[in-house]
Amino acid sequence: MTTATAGREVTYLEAISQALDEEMTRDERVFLMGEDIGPYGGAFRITEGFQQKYGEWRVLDTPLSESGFVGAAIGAAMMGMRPVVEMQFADFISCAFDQITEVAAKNHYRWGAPVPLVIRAPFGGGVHGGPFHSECPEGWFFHSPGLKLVAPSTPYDAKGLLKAAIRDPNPVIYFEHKFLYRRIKAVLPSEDFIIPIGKADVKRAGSDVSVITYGAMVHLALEAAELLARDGIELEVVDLRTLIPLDKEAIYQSVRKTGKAITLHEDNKTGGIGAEVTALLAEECFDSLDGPIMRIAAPDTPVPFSTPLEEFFLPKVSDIVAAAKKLAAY
Amino acid sequence: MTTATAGREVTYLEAISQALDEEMTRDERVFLMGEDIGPYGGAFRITEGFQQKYGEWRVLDTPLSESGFVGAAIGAAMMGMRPVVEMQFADFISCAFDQITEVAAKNHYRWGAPVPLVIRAPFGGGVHGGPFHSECPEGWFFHSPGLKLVAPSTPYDAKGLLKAAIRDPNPVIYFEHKFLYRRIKAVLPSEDFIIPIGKADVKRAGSDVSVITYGAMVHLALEAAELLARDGIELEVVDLRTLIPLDKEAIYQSVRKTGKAITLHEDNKTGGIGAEVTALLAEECFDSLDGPIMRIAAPDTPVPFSTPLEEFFLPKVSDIVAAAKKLAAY
Amino acid sequence: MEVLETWKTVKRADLLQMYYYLRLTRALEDRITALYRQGRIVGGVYTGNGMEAISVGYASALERDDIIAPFHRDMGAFLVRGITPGEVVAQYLGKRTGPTKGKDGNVHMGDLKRGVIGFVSHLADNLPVATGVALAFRLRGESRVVVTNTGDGGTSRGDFHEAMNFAAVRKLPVVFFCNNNQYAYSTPLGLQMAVKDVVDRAKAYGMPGEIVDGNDLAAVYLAARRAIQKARAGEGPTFIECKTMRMHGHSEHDSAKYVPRELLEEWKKKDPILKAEQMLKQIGYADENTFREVGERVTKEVEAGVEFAEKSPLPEGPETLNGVFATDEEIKP
Amino acid sequence: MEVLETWKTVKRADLLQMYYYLRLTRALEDRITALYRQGRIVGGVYTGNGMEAISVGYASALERDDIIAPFHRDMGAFLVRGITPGEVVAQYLGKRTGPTKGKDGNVHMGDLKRGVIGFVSHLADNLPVATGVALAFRLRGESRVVVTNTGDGGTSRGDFHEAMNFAAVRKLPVVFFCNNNQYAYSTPLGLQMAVKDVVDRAKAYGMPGEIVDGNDLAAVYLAARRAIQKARAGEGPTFIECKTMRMHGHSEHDSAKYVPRELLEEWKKKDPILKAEQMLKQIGYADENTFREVGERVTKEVEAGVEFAEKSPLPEGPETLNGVFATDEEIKP
Ligand SMILES: Cc1ncc(C[n+]2csc(CCOP(=O)(O)OP(=O)(O)O)c2C)c(N)n1
Ligand SMILES: Cc1ncc(C[n+]2csc(CCOP(=O)(O)OP(=O)(O)O)c2C)c(N)n1
Ligand SMILES: [Mg+2]
Ligand SMILES: [Mg+2]
Repeated sequence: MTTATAGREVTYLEAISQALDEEMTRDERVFLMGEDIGPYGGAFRITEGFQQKYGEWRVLDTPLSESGFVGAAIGAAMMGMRPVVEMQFADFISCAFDQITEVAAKNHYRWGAPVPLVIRAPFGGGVHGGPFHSECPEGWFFHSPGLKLVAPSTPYDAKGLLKAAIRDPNPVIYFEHKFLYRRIKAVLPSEDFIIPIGKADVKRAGSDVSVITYGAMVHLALEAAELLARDGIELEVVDLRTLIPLDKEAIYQSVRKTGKAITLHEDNKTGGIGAEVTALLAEECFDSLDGPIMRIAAPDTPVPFSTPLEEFFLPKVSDIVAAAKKLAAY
Repeated sequence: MTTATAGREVTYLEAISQALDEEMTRDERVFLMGEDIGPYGGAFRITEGFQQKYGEWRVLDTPLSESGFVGAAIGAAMMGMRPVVEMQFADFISCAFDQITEVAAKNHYRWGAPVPLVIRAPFGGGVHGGPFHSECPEGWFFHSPGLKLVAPSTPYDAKGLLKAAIRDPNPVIYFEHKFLYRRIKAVLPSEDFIIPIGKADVKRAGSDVSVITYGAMVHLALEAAELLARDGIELEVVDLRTLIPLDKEAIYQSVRKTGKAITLHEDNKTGGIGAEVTALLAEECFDSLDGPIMRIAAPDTPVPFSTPLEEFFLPKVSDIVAAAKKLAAY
Repeated sequence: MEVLETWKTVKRADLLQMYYYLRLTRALEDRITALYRQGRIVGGVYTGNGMEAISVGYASALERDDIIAPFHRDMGAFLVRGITPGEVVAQYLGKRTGPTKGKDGNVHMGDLKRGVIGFVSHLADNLPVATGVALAFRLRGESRVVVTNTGDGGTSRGDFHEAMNFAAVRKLPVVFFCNNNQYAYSTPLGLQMAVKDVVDRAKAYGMPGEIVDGNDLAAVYLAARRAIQKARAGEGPTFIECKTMRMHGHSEHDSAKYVPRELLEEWKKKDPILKAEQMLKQIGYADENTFREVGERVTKEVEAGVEFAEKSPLPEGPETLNGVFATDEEIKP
Repeated sequence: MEVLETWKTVKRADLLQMYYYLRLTRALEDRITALYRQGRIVGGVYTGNGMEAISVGYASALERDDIIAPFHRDMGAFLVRGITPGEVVAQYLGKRTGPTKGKDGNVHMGDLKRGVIGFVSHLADNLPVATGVALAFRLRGESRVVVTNTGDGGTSRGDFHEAMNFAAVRKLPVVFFCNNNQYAYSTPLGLQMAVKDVVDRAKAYGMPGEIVDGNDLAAVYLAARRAIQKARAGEGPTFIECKTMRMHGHSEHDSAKYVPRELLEEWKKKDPILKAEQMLKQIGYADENTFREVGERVTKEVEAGVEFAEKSPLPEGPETLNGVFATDEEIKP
């Protein structure tokens, strides 16, 4: 278990662990459920040591039954608890789809009972996981009114958004990117903080082209920005952080400034979040647009396993550079 | 059971029934599975009389288990059968979500075994069904590579698309709109015909504004077109018919002509198919656009039950008229 | 124990109160059916006609603090928990005064203040939810219990399995009722499962199971009481199969031709209200006068409910947009 | 029957062939593990070390036309069905010559021509699929059978329930194996289910169930044969629980500290290969020479497989886009 230690760099993974630990200490309604999160500490070791600290019931190993334990978390949430459920991999969330979309998402709307539930979904590719250990399921839930979705890109956002998600009175799916777990580090504030749900963050300001993205792709966009800067093209990198509710104003503001927009995600292109962002811009910022809105995303296939295939599948820095250059020249 | 009778008008519902009957007669690999489709003939009576004609096994009543019977249909399809599965209401497809997206959709891509499966999903609102009997689940599956999706608006399309779906070597979700079942009639050809999957249809040609839509909303668009024509605005109504794979060329062709586009669907707005169509246009037809692309869709809520709420929720003719007038004046 | 002897073990006042709820449930659902026939109901109507003893029985066995997660033929449980006939009819008419303010219809009602988890159409979805309610009690060390119900058909769903298994593994304070009315819509039990008794399902989970006559109010009530007591004592979940019969169609638009008429005739004789009246008379707790009085009382209450509902306002269109998300103010820390 | 007696009821040639597959499975997985340790495998490695008798046993009991839907510790079944070590290693290396052409990894292999349904990570998802395979046989009046396998953990999922129930109701020609290796990843059986034996699950479906020693090749094979014969004769499905132990970690990166060392020591003595050798010697079907020869043969085959795989080309990037949809030509009418 990682406790907040000012000054030391922590990984994205440790930031998640810290958030869980601090929230469990702060609020005894918070408890964890999932497969192998107890003595084992979870497939990614995020809850390592938690069961010793909080006991067998607050760090609850479940049978292998995603629908059952998400349903149980919903019931506990309705009773005023604050369950945080771990999917071993985000991919398995499909097994709990019905409980999430039909029960959790619609409950408050239908009869007014809040469902303060967090589902942690370790998602994304680049880890040689193949079709069933690399998925980006956010597109499905993006189209399910009643859910909130967040997808942090840095340790700071990871910690702050998880705390906000746990404190939110609604079901929140927390998409944590597996590729970032041990690759991204930062020094975090030692005091308690949250990142408000619904607020995007400009990770790099720029005047020429806006890239609207989230998750691991933020880092790709930042890399591309470095390269483009050498050619005098200033990329603005808008990290959505929250996918639902979208921070529309932040998107509009950026594109009104640059007049050029690229959406970027690792999820499949068709019906992805990039489509929605593009549609919002085409509706609301039409008069500010100085070029087509370009979408960079994975192609419409499952995530392939073999290295050359997965490399082909995932968006690349060069894709962003090419699109930005094309737009800058428009 | 309705057999093809030249000259007589048949409903949208009868057209579906005819397609099933003819395909079962034509190809003995075709069989039906679902809840209460046997002696009872299905909740909407589409398979009435089928079990007498085809026997208990080819018109198979299943236990109440959507995941189980969709999975079974997948297995049978892999063995060369042509199962057609009925969801009693499209809403319950959430219970089979995992089998559809993880097994059926990815199977051929992963290891090459085709899954020629049709899932019939009676969907849509306007029938006082409330949050669990009115859903439009197409948005979820629109973002699941490996599936084909069709959504006919007329008896002719309903029959032709169902036959095409049954003959397709891939999993196809067939969205049949409950509101149209007994409200829309037409005389159908007496000979065998199909509507190819992947082809949109211009249901009304017009020069001023394109409405891109599908399902029950096609009829709303046609109504709006009548009204607008009186004011000299010529609406082009593009009926997508197939949602995946989208007939992009048909969409582009229409909008290149009119320069103005409205997307229209009954599904929730955020992350809906309208977003994708808009994004495609913003990418590919930017230079032809003479105004913002407007989306008309249901708000981001579950489908409410009470009449005034459902009326508020569903897109209205007046919404289309207003949007078209605004665009025409742009 | 002989039926009459069983009845004698229940207090008179409790029996009379449950009898009242049986009658209220029947009267209310009959009235709603009549409104449906007149085209005055929004959406479909699914009744628990002939099965009223089950939901009245289990709901009556609970304490005020306990929770129910009923299913679509459990009108009696809603009423016992204090949802009024007026609210119910308002719900069926889509009025703002119904428990869902018009957002949802018919038995899809819930109200946390009265300990009722709202029913979800997707059958068996509420069973995992009920285990979570029980888990919350366990986590907080509260001696509360949750009772849920499912149909025979609903037990075929995966969520039934996952809920039963989890409850058993963690010995949670939840009681699973199963309303075995021999059909799931048109599907007879034999096409739903290959076991004779639904209670056999419980064996897969190492969960104690029991069969009771679902048309015998006292039997249901006592079985519920035992199981609830056990659950409250930390001894884990129980599965209770109530043998009964769906006397109406699946919904009021279903003529249920697929049900043999003789079967219905046979079960008509076992009507739970009839049975209750016989027993109450035999013990000497009530007579025809009581029954008539109760009948008049429930008719009046139902009529008052209809009047309340009809006078109630419909919601207004823009209310559609309310309530997708909960606000912080709704949950006190 | 005493173990030795059981072994004697199986033909010598069959036993020796199965013994060969036991060894081939072990050697291949050991080699893959070694490659993994060298960082040469793409993705994770999950082995069936210590459980080889199960998948070799059931796969050997099938006819050529039958189908298997194996799970993630069933390497033996893939090999018995004719997937070669070369193809397997190619699969683990993401090569184009693997059964999935690099689209998927490790045991996620399928090949209809050799009667193997591809494994899906989502546990138990393939059980409903297997019932559908059986349904196709039933619909066409073919006397074919499908065998599928799940772990103890996998039986907790709803899809297990829905598949078992459907197979039982329709008496489908499917045999459900369950590889009870006492853990699901780190989760011990007692946190997975409240029954002592997984076979108790079958009671919920009215399905006959049986427990066999999963480390006893002949026992598994014979149980499979009986159940397959029954299924082929139209007498419906069977559930077979194989008691065994996962001797490696969940995957090769898991040190499995949560498993008591004594348990592993105890089960090491029951190693299925050791046991097979003891029996083969006792009956006089084989001696140390045979074992050495088989050992040399499988080593050679595995090495040839590794060589084949290493020489095989990787797929090229744009192949990513192939195969999302099937074409008409792939299915003959
Ligand atoms: C998951 C799901 N599938 C299908 C339906 C449609 N449906 C509503 S009630 C019903 C039959 C229910 O049977 P049972 O569980 O026995 O309860 P009963 O109505 O007989 O009391 C069906 C199939 C549903 N509500 N949910
Ligand atoms: C639906 C689902 N949830 C979680 C996982 C992650 N997972 C992979 S194997 C495993 C344990 C499986 O245990 P068991 O079924 O007993 O098989 P074993 O590995 O022990 O042979 C888990 C939890 C998964 N593959 N599928
Ligand atoms: Mg029933
Ligand atoms: Mg196991």
